[in-house]
Amino acid sequence: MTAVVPVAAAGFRPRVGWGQFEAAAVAALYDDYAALLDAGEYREWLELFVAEATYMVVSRENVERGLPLATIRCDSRAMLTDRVDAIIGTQFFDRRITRHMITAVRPVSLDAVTLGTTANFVCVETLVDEHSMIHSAGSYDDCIVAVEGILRFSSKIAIYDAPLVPTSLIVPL
Amino acid sequence: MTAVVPVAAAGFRPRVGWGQFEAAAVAALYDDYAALLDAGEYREWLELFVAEATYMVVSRENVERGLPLATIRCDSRAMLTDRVDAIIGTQFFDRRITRHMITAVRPVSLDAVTLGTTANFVCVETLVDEHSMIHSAGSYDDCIVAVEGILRFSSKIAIYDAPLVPTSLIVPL
Amino acid sequence: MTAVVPVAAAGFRPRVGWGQFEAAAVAALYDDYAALLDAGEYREWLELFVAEATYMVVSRENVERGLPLATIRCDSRAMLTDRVDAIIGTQFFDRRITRHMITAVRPVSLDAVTLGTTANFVCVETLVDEHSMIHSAGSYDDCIVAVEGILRFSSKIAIYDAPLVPTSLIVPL
Amino acid sequence: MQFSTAEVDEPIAVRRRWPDQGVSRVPYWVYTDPDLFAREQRVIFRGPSWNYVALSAEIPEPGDFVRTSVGDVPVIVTRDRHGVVHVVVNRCAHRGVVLCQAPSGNATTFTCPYHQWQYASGGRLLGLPFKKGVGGHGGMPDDFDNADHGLQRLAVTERHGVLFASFDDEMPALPDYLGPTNLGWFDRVFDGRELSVLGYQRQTVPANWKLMFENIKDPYHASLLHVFLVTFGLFRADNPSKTQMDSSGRHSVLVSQRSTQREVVGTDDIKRVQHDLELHDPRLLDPVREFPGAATVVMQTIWPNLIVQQQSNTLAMRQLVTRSVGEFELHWTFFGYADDDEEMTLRRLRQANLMGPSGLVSIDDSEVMRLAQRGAMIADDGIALLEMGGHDLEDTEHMVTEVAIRAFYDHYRSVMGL
Amino acid sequence: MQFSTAEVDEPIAVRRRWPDQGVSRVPYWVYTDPDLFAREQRVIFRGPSWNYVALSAEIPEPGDFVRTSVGDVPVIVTRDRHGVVHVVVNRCAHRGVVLCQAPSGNATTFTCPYHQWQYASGGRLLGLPFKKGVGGHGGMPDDFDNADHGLQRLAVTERHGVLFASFDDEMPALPDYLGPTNLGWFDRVFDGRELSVLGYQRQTVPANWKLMFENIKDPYHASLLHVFLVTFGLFRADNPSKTQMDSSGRHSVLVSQRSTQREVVGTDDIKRVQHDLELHDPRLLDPVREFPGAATVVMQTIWPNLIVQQQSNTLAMRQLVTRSVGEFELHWTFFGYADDDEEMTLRRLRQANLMGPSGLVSIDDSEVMRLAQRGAMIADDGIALLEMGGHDLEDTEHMVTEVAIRAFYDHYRSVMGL
Amino acid sequence: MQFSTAEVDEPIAVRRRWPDQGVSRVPYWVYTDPDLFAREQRVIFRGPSWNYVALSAEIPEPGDFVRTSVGDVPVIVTRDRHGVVHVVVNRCAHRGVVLCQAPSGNATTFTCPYHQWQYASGGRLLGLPFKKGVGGHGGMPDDFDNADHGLQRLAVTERHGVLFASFDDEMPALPDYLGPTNLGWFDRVFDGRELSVLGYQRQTVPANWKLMFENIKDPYHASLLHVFLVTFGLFRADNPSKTQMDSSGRHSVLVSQRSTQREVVGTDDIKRVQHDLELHDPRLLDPVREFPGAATVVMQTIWPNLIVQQQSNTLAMRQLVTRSVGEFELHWTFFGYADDDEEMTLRRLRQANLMGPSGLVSIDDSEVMRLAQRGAMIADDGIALLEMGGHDLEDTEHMVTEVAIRAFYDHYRSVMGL
Ligand code: FES
Ligand code: FES
Ligand code: FES
Ligand SMILES: [Fe+3]
Ligand SMILES: [Fe+3]
Ligand SMILES: [Fe+3]
Repeated sequence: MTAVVPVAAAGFRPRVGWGQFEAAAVAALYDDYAALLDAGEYREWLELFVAEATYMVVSRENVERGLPLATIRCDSRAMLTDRVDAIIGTQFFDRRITRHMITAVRPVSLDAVTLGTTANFVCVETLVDEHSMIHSAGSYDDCIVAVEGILRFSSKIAIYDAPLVPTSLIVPL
Repeated sequence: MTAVVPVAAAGFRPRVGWGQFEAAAVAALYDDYAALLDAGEYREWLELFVAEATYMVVSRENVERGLPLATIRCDSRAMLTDRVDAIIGTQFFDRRITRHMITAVRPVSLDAVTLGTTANFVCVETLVDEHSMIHSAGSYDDCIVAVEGILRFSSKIAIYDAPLVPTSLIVPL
Repeated sequence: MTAVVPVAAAGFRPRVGWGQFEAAAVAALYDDYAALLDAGEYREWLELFVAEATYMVVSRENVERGLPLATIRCDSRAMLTDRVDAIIGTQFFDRRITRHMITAVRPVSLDAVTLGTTANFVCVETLVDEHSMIHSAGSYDDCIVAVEGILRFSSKIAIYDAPLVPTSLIVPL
Repeated sequence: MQFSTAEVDEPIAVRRRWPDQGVSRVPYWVYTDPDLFAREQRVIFRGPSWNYVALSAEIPEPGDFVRTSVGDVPVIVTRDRHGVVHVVVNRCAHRGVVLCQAPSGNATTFTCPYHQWQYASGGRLLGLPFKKGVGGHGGMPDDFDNADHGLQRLAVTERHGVLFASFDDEMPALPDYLGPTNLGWFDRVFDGRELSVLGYQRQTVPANWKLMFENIKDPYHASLLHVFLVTFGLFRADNPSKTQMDSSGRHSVLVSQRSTQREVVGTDDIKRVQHDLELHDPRLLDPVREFPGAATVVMQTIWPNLIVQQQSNTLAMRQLVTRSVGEFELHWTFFGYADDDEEMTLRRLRQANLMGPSGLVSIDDSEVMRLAQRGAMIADDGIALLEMGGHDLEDTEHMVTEVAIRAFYDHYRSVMGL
Repeated sequence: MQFSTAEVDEPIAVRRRWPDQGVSRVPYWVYTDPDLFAREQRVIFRGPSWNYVALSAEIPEPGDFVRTSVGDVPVIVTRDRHGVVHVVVNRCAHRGVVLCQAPSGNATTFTCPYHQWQYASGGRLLGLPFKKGVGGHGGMPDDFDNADHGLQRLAVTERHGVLFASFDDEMPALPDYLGPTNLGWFDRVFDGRELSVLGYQRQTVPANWKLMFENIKDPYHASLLHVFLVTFGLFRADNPSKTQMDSSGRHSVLVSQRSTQREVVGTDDIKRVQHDLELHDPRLLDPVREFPGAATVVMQTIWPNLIVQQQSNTLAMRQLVTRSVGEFELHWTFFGYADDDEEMTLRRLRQANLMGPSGLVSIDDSEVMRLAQRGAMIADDGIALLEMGGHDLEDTEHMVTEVAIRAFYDHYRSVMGL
Repeated sequence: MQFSTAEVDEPIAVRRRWPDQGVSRVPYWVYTDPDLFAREQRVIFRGPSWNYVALSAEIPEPGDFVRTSVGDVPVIVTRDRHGVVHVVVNRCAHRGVVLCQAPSGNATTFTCPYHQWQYASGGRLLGLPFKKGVGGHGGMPDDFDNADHGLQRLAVTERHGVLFASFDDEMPALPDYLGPTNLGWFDRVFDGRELSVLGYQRQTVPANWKLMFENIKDPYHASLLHVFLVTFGLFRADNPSKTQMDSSGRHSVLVSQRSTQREVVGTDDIKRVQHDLELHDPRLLDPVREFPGAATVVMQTIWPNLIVQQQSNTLAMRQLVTRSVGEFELHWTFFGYADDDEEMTLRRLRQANLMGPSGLVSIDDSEVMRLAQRGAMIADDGIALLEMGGHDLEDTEHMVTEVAIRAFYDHYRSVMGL
């Protein structure tokens, strides 16, 4: 059964080798991830996860205090699909245009199946009639697997640094 | 004759292969692009374009509404040179120091001659006596060709997300 | 004896080849650099420098005016260690969480021993009870050497663009 | 220093005049006038009110503390070595430094960084360096008495694990403050069982704090704005429901009951409903009944800074922290019961997807509050309309009313002298 | 609600006293006093003035709409199913939510997200959910009349495809408002031909809105600040030119004529000119004559929020949107004529490089406005000098004058009671 | 225009009343009231005071200039072709544009970008384009006299390479302004030797400017807050030391002497000291004695905007630039002497690690100022306590006192009429 507490390592995780994974392919996965979210292509973005994938957005505060609550908690790609359905179909909000700047993608764990990676993100958001501004900054703590040679996320945790979210967190991090 | 409407694809463009282009060389082109603009070396920056290159800076609003107006429209490198001459020689403005953060460079079209790429940018600007702040964020929609083995832009469209430009857009995006 | 004036080139430095250095290894060095600082692992971060390394943080203003003063000046890794000791042990300040976004890493000088590189950085900072905001932006002017096959900084100069630092510059750039 | 809770001089009621129609109208300047906001801080948040500050479960052990705010005053909620809870203003009595920065921790003394003045959990000044000088030089005057220079203390009360504080020492007991009806609903969730804190969500909302209360006291919007709720049958305007206030009108509770089916009945509220939408992972919403009675949604607002949320199995304290006339912080403390099994905990954690800055319900609310504030800021001579359900202030047995908002402003006007 | 256009209470003229020298002086507090700014909103933008809102060509079809602002009031410009244009305040009559967020679109009804109140293109309240309650419960009082609760409407007038709106229902017709001279210049560009919108450019300028009008009404600066213009012969102080106001001084037009050559004549204005500079791609500037008469530059300012720009073949409406006493938005709507061929369209698009946030002319102006605001903010007892061309308010046949600015402030003082 | 240095109308003393205990108390509204801040600009920074503006060594050659500020007024410090130093307000006399943007440079004339008005180093208006019109048209009125329209000039004085300016032309000579004691300490560092500028560090601090003076005038905090200083023996509460004011109390100097050893004596100040800490690179701190006398730390505050810092061998001018009631800029100009050898220069550059935005001493100060401002902003009825060392205003021979802060506020009250 799903772990109650996000398995996020709050601290630093040392680099390992890329093993059977190609660094360029991992970089491409993150690039597509950002490009899809920033183009608002949320359904296609879902395809970057395996069916069993878990996806969480959680504040650094909860991670560091060992509290299980996430801000977005999807225990399966199906649950993540439900959220995408909601963003597209049921929620009311003014349009947000995002730019996910993802840097420092690093391999931090490796086994026969899974590559663990961390990365930094800064999400810049543009609202109707306003200037572009920083929405959030933080780090990723992810797991990547190869499905018929194509890399997919089997788990993703986005940990945002500032406990206070400016208004809302609508577009996934 | 030049197209009236910028040929920018507002939406997402799926990834293709790098073909005869080296990913590292493309990355280097973008890195030099940022480094030259951020050092204020606008004349050298011109060298990153082929003579026939078109360069446009356009608001996402105009692109999405199918309107032909660009904020900067150069239908040739010569016209871009005229703008650089103006920035250096005729315009009055306080110095802007920029940092172009370019990420998620992705190949999106490929033929025998040209590689189409998209990327994200966030431009951070520093004005006299002020803190560094975000000037703009958006995406690139570019075409790259090889000239005697060296990569150059044959077309570049910078699409900025926020319709409202803070004061002015002086340093090219 | 140590140079009085930081040997920072204020202007643009053209690209050279990577020579005996692997581009990917250099990228990894910068990625680890950001990841360690942003995780607050300052002691481990020290390991990215050789013992003789000099580390300086200096305002673009002083560099351009040819003034020798740095904001942080460490003429050896030992002196940098003293600063880390102070950050950890003696200084009073509210916690800062940083995200160092490092892009456009470019080789700009090369000899048998040393690779010179430049890069852009934007440092996003999160303070207690506040939103994430830009702390500083600027460029690096670095020297990298290989120690038993592992890349390390033999010299690093972080040049920040805005003369005015917002409150304090505590976490190294 | 002590905050005065005295009336302030500027004669606001003169400068600002409430519309003649009374509380079925709200002038937009209540959301935009900085002087009014300053007055609210004095007469409401630092006045005779019980402000929610924390759950006892957040500071279970002696020495545990959490930082929070009462209105815009930062305070520390501490449990001393004897287990007694104190609430003190987080400002040094010497020269005003905000002394505690940790969001939470364990400490039985608090030391100011500037000159190392040291305070006990209850705010008492334990000591200060060089009080007697150094080598016979300097030091504090002989008449200096530590007892005069502690951190300002607030009155504290606790009920079933929920902690409230007040700048007023003459406050009535919490049950009297809440009144019988609202006390009953309060005790429904806080029935004396030990609570367990699941975590926090925090957000800033660019709107006046009163718009948050309006939103929660407004059952009228729920079936119209929250398509997700209606789509999945969690809320409908024709569900059995009621609105109950206390005698002053400052507190209220909205109670509703999930419908057992999703067929379309001929109500207006379903225009935007996605009839074809089904959950791909039903675990996102698999509510189980856990409280006596049929109610499945109970939203209680407790003057002046708390919303107690029970939506299906997601339980949260929503604490309002005012930042300025045009912005407030919303701090969500999600909790369960110490005796929840892991399945129930997981259920609560998954249903938390409905609430907070990414909540599939609350995203809608944050957005309309933002847009209502922008509307209020357009000009200061506009007026909002509160006539749904009539003009009265009585409890109702339905959801088609703005009565709880009217009651709120009825109390607000009397407190603010408007 | 309706905005009152009544005079406001605070006696600004008392607190603030205009310099004795009259309109050849401007006190810096007109750019920095927030109370004055609030008053400007009431008596100017929400007062008896025709505010530019849109081009008819932006909303050609029934149901088309665009969002814009009048002063700092957000409005929607709509074309109803019958083709009639309306301008309504973008604020829900229920509880003030800014209801339309799309910059433009096509809709014949507008629904507020909060409680789904639905309005017609003209602002009429078409309906609201649960008006009669649900299952006999709740609903609006019997005396509730939709007719009393529409979106606020503005008066609208159109001339040759240009739309203006006013909060004042007693406005004179546009021709009378503009006066014969300025009407003539207006009709020169808007001659009845169908317009085609080329696109938008928008920017925020950290300066008081009046500095924008000063800049455009100031021919004195053009040949001194705009090196690009002079370098390429588009403007010279010794070009044939004139400045013409209406009788009130609130509107004005600057007319000039490109010189046929670039030789240096002995004027002062060429210090910074780059004599050696040649265009690498002459297509950037290949103006063709398209209007009767010799004028090549016509800059018309229409009180209180519009600049009509004709510089060579680049045509644009520059709409001022005030944000605060120290910041305004400039919205550029570039247009041509429906019968332009592609070559002319391309010409206009290329010449657009001169204007907007990246304009080779307007970059200079934005920068000096920013620096003038910083100068004004230094302290509030400074005074600007407007003596170029003398002290009078008469039309001139040359460019060496600040008369149009003096005339502007002459009108401003009378309207503001300063 | 000229700034009036006249008293302002609003009767602050009426609206704001100082606590009855006098200067052993400071009400928090002195840090938060924007009206008070505006008044400070007029009566203090633009009033009868000598404001530090630059070191002569920054502008050694004819034509050299630097930009800086006096209070929140931007000024240019220039050296004319004859070598005479002038300080002029950086605002064009025409229409207020801030005309010089370069932080420093060499120019004997300054031209405004807007209309090319040209000024001499001393502010005299040299000329303006089209003064006589063009082709007989326009131009300035006959009575226009350049002499009436220069840049505003400030009075200037220099002592031993340090430049001060004043908006008041009646200022006493600097020695009289400083008084004998403080003049002596000033001349200790500025002994007539030629200075050499090492560079700048600049930071914004989110605190009221007076908190910076309190901090520097407060020896009490040094041994308690600055663990780094104490750990490495640079400062101890039991070091020989003294505090000396001038007769008005506005200036003061703190003098202290490094201890020769690090053993723990029984003082309170070492709680947080890291006894085991040793420098890995002792070059970070290898002070050498360079001034007569035993003093190793001399911190002098000169009303209203300067701190002269001598900590071991790091010398700096700390200039305060006010930005708003809640924020100031701190500009550090590090310097040495022209006859320093490279080893001494390197020593100063290394010891600079102690100061500035990354200073191992000053980081602590910036942080407590930030937190003190947050404390002051909590509410405006709090009061700070200044009783360390008693209630008097006399010089002391020790560090356990807040007397210099009391003296500062004694002067402040008289100047501000509080
Ligand atoms: S301010 Fe807290 S101890 Fe001095
Ligand atoms: S606020 Fe618009 S419908 Fe209620
Ligand atoms: S404003 Fe300076 S010359 Fe006109
Ligand atoms: Fe809701
Ligand atoms: Fe202009
Ligand atoms: Fe200090």
